[in-house]
Amino acid sequence: MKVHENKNLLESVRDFWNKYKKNKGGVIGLYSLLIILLVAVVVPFLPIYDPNSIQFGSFMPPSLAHLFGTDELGRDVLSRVLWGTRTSLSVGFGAALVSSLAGIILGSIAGYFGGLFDEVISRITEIFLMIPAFFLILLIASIYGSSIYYVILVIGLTTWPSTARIIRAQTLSLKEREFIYAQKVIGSSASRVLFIHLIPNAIQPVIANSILQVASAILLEAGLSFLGLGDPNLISWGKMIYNGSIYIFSSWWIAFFPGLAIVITVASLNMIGDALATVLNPRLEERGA
Amino acid sequence: MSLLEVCKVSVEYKTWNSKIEALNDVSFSLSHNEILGILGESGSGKSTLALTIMKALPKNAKVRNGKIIYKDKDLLNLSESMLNSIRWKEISIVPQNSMNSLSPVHKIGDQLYDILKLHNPSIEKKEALEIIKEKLTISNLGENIVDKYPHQLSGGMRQRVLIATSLLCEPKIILADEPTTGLDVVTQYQILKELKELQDKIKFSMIIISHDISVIVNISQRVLVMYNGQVVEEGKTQSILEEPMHPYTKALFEVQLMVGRIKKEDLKIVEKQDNKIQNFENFSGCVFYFRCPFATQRCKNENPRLTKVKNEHSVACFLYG
Amino acid sequence: MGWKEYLLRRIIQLFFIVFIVLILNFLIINLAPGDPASIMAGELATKEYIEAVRQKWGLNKPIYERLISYVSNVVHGDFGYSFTYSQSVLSLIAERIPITLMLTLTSSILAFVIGLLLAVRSAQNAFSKEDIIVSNAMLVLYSVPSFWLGLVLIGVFGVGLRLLPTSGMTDVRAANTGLLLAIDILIHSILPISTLTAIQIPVYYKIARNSIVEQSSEDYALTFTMAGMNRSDLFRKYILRNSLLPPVTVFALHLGYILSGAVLVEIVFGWPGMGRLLLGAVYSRDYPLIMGIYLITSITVAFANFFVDILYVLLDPRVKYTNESS
Amino acid sequence: MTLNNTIIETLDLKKWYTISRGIIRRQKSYVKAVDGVSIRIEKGEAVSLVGESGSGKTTLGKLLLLLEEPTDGKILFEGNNIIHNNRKKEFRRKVQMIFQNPYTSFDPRLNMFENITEPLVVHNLVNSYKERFSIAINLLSKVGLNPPEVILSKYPHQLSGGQLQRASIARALSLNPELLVADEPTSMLDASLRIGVLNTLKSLQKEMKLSVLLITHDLAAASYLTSRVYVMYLGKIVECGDTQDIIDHPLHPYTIALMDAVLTTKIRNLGELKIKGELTPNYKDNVCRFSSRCPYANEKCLTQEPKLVELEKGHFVACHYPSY
Repeated sequence: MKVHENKNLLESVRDFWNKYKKNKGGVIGLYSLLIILLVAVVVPFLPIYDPNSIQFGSFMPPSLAHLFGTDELGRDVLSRVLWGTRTSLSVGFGAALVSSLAGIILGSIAGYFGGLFDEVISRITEIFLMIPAFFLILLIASIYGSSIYYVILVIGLTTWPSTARIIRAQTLSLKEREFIYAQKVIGSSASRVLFIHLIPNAIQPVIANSILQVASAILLEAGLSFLGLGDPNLISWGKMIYNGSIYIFSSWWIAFFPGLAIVITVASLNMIGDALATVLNPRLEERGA
Repeated sequence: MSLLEVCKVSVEYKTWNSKIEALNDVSFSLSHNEILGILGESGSGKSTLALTIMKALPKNAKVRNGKIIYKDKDLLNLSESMLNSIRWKEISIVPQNSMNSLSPVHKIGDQLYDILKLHNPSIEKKEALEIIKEKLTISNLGENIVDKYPHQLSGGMRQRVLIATSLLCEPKIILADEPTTGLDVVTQYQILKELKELQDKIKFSMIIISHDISVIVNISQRVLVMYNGQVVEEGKTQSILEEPMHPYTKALFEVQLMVGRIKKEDLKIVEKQDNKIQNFENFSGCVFYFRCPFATQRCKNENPRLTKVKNEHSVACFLYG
Repeated sequence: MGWKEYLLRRIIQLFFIVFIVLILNFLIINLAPGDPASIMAGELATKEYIEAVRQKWGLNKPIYERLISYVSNVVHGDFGYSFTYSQSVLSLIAERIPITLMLTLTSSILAFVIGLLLAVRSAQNAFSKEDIIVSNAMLVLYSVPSFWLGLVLIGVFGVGLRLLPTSGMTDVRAANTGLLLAIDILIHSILPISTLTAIQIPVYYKIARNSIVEQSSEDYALTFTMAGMNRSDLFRKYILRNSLLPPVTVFALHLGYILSGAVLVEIVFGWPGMGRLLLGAVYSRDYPLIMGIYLITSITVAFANFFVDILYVLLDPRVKYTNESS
Repeated sequence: MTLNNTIIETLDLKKWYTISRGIIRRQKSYVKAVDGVSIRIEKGEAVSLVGESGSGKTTLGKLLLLLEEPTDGKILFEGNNIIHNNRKKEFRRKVQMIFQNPYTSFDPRLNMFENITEPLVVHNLVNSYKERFSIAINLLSKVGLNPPEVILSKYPHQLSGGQLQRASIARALSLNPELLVADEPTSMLDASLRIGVLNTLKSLQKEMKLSVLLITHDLAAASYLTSRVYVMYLGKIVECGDTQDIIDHPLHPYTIALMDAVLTTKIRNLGELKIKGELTPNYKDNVCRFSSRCPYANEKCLTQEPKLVELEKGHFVACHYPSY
């Protein structure tokens, strides 16, 4: 007999998917995110114009040749929007990764070890929660320069407290569960308890939160680029909107389409995050009056 | 003559991927001034029964069929407003004790006043307060409770507040759903004793629901044993004590440990593997089949009906015809 | 522990946090590549001025002395001098505050009320078609960058329909006074306030809706239903009161951004508030001004958090103001 | 009895939780969850610790398993003080626990095979998967879980409370422990399943000559499974002795009330209990902690805390006026 039957894991994944797919918004969000991810990956191979080529006429309205028109320098807006996907998604997922890692590690240490660890980490978390991230990033980007890596790092390092708080709360409640006590009783080491039993069990609510963080990081980056503080070497939707905003009275398409791209990307992420939060939190599920 | 008549009530829950039958053809009656005990383990449908009577089932539950007759009216067919005139005034409930059985951000006095006012719209605040304090007092609580919030009370005190709440409108019937679960032995004893004394003093009918056989037999005059959504045995407490018939009831009695009577040898009980793994879908036999030591082929194919065996003592088991 | 002591502890905590923000600010300047004096002076500053700044903030001294002089200057209300505007940073910011407040306060209150009303409607018919549509629409709205929404509104109402002014706070050519000026300002504020309101509504909607849905399935809701209370009374008297805490908290927290939360929208609409100030500062690398805005924002946010803690104790009887530890 | 026959012993063990108040004048107050408790378990002996919730019995259990650090006092395991001792790994192998809530006793992400055999992996006691598997099968049949192969492939949420509690016993036994601490092992189970788990524990205790500490509020379970009882009230042992002795004639008014409050299927009149109020941890120093609820409390009880004294052979009580 095989004990490591993965049927149960598969079953639970299938169960999860069956529940998830009842959330229409979540399904739409998932499919559209998959398409956007695909675009980001294959964009160099797509039969589109070079996004930096200025050989076309300026301010050409949307037409069959240029579906989204051209901008003030005569660049094709559609191909710039498609290339911009890369910037937004890297910032979004990069920052969320940094913030989740920092949050998970700090939060679980605070919750599990308690005492002085908890005291120190919780105070730091509280302070970071009160730091206006956008303005700190703005300050740092204007003084230190605005390479994409700075942007990712700074967004990541200012948004980890929400993850840390969730993980800490989860850890605190899991720590009182018998199976964690049981680990101590059988003599498991602290790192084994933490990494094999505690964090994997505490991570569920963080997943939804991290997806939402991807969304908010994309918005943050757009705002930053809108102020001219984005990475100058990359095509960014926020910067495109800023450039287009000057010509909003005559050539609306320059600012409109990159904004639409932000809305679709962020909304997909938000819908996925929201659906996950609903499925993972039984208290929000449909039941009773 | 009976006060409340429950006839062939079936209730099912719909979850996101399946249907669960919580009650199956449950029938019983309740007389004036009677204490009826409903005994069953978790999942036996006993709490669903209380919610059905109060018509407060969650949205995903459906009453498939049946009637609940009170004063010539079928509670299951009443309009919301008619129902609200019966709720609490005629039938009230002591809900399962939890931290949030009452609103955590309102004072207890205010919450009780709101409930009282629902059924006596013209009542003056002062008079209402009088009644509330009286109900708190007879439930063995101090009058100062009215200014407290639920979280400031101990488990036992919260349970007494819930009892006082159920008494507010002097109902004819009180349903007590697991009134002592989660309390320690001493408090459990005191609450049960108080409930019994109140029933004796004020005279009302009571349905007490519990998974604890010793609670049920010590307080009720008649007992209904439920298993998996069905009534498997019903009778006077004395009669059931003298001769439990259904194998499940027998098992429950047998596993009772008695203080002061240490058995030198192990208790032998009718325990089979418990049945979480078993599949009930499309099973038409007896609900206790999977755990019953006396099960036969007939039990697998056919579900026995509740049949009267003795005077006021019925059982649903083929061992008794 | 008594109420007074709790308050005292919170006030101490407040000062502590402001202090940390100052230190962080200090570190950002002093760890930056290049000369901190030229950062503190801004890129447009003259050599003489940079030297003066170096003296005044003690930038040639060891780091701890610098910190002390930095903190003491800021505590005395000296946030530095903006060379771009030839004015002290604090007075520059102070001038813009009422102009910005007009937008932020109005839109916050509007968004809170509208969000709450929509949430109540949605939650009472939770999981109905309407609820699902509104919920998803709110999610989409939540994903819209404020500055882009502003541009879209300008495009539709200003350019397309030519209904509303799209830029500035007044019509400079008309030079109105008195009531006419007030009406002029009001008309100019319609689009920016609408934009700000629209992007904040989803925040309150989502929190309030989820809170109401959760509270509706609490045990006490069942108790009162069984006691014969009808749905609307139950909702009005109990569920609403129990679900208000989260949206009110978020509202209070958002008040922390009352001075700076609208900068991007202000820029789009040419509104002469903090936003324009910030944009100018970013373009001319006017670091003292950027730091000033960051500091002011941090301080208002810290105050908002302080306010929320106090609010919690007042609104929720379960919150004890003791600090229990084992 | 000689000392070397004792498996575990506590000496004046204390666990005080501090509650600090105030910021200017920092006052400290304590919750004395365990306050000077000395208990002893012999090799192969089954002992129970009885008390209401809030009596400190669970904290004492956690102290014994070194899950909490004591404020003061000693724990001697096989004669050696085990607190701050580097023989913890060995201690962890010899002392195991069964928890109150079977539903949360196992990591929900692992299947029962992984869950039950994890102690073997942690202690490096198995060399091969095959060995691990055959030990698991063996353990399950020992605790009466059938069919073992099916159970092992299940995840915790797919099993019932009774099955999980048996699995819990199996996991504890995987290390061949000498002492088993069971904290309310049946209180979350349905009535008809309780006795099965108790029976399993009982037969294993006899068969394997295990020492068992049963922590419970249920005197009936205590009397069924164990031969000696400690009764605990607000952090103190108030009575201890042979189970039969204590049930036949309890001496402490609290034990008497506890016994009176137990309902059985023998119907009786629900009379007045000789105990007032509920357990509250507010008491002054140097008073009998039971005095606020005691029907016999007088001046002496409010000025002097009674000590645990041996009134009959092996039967101790902490009361100024024990009822003979």
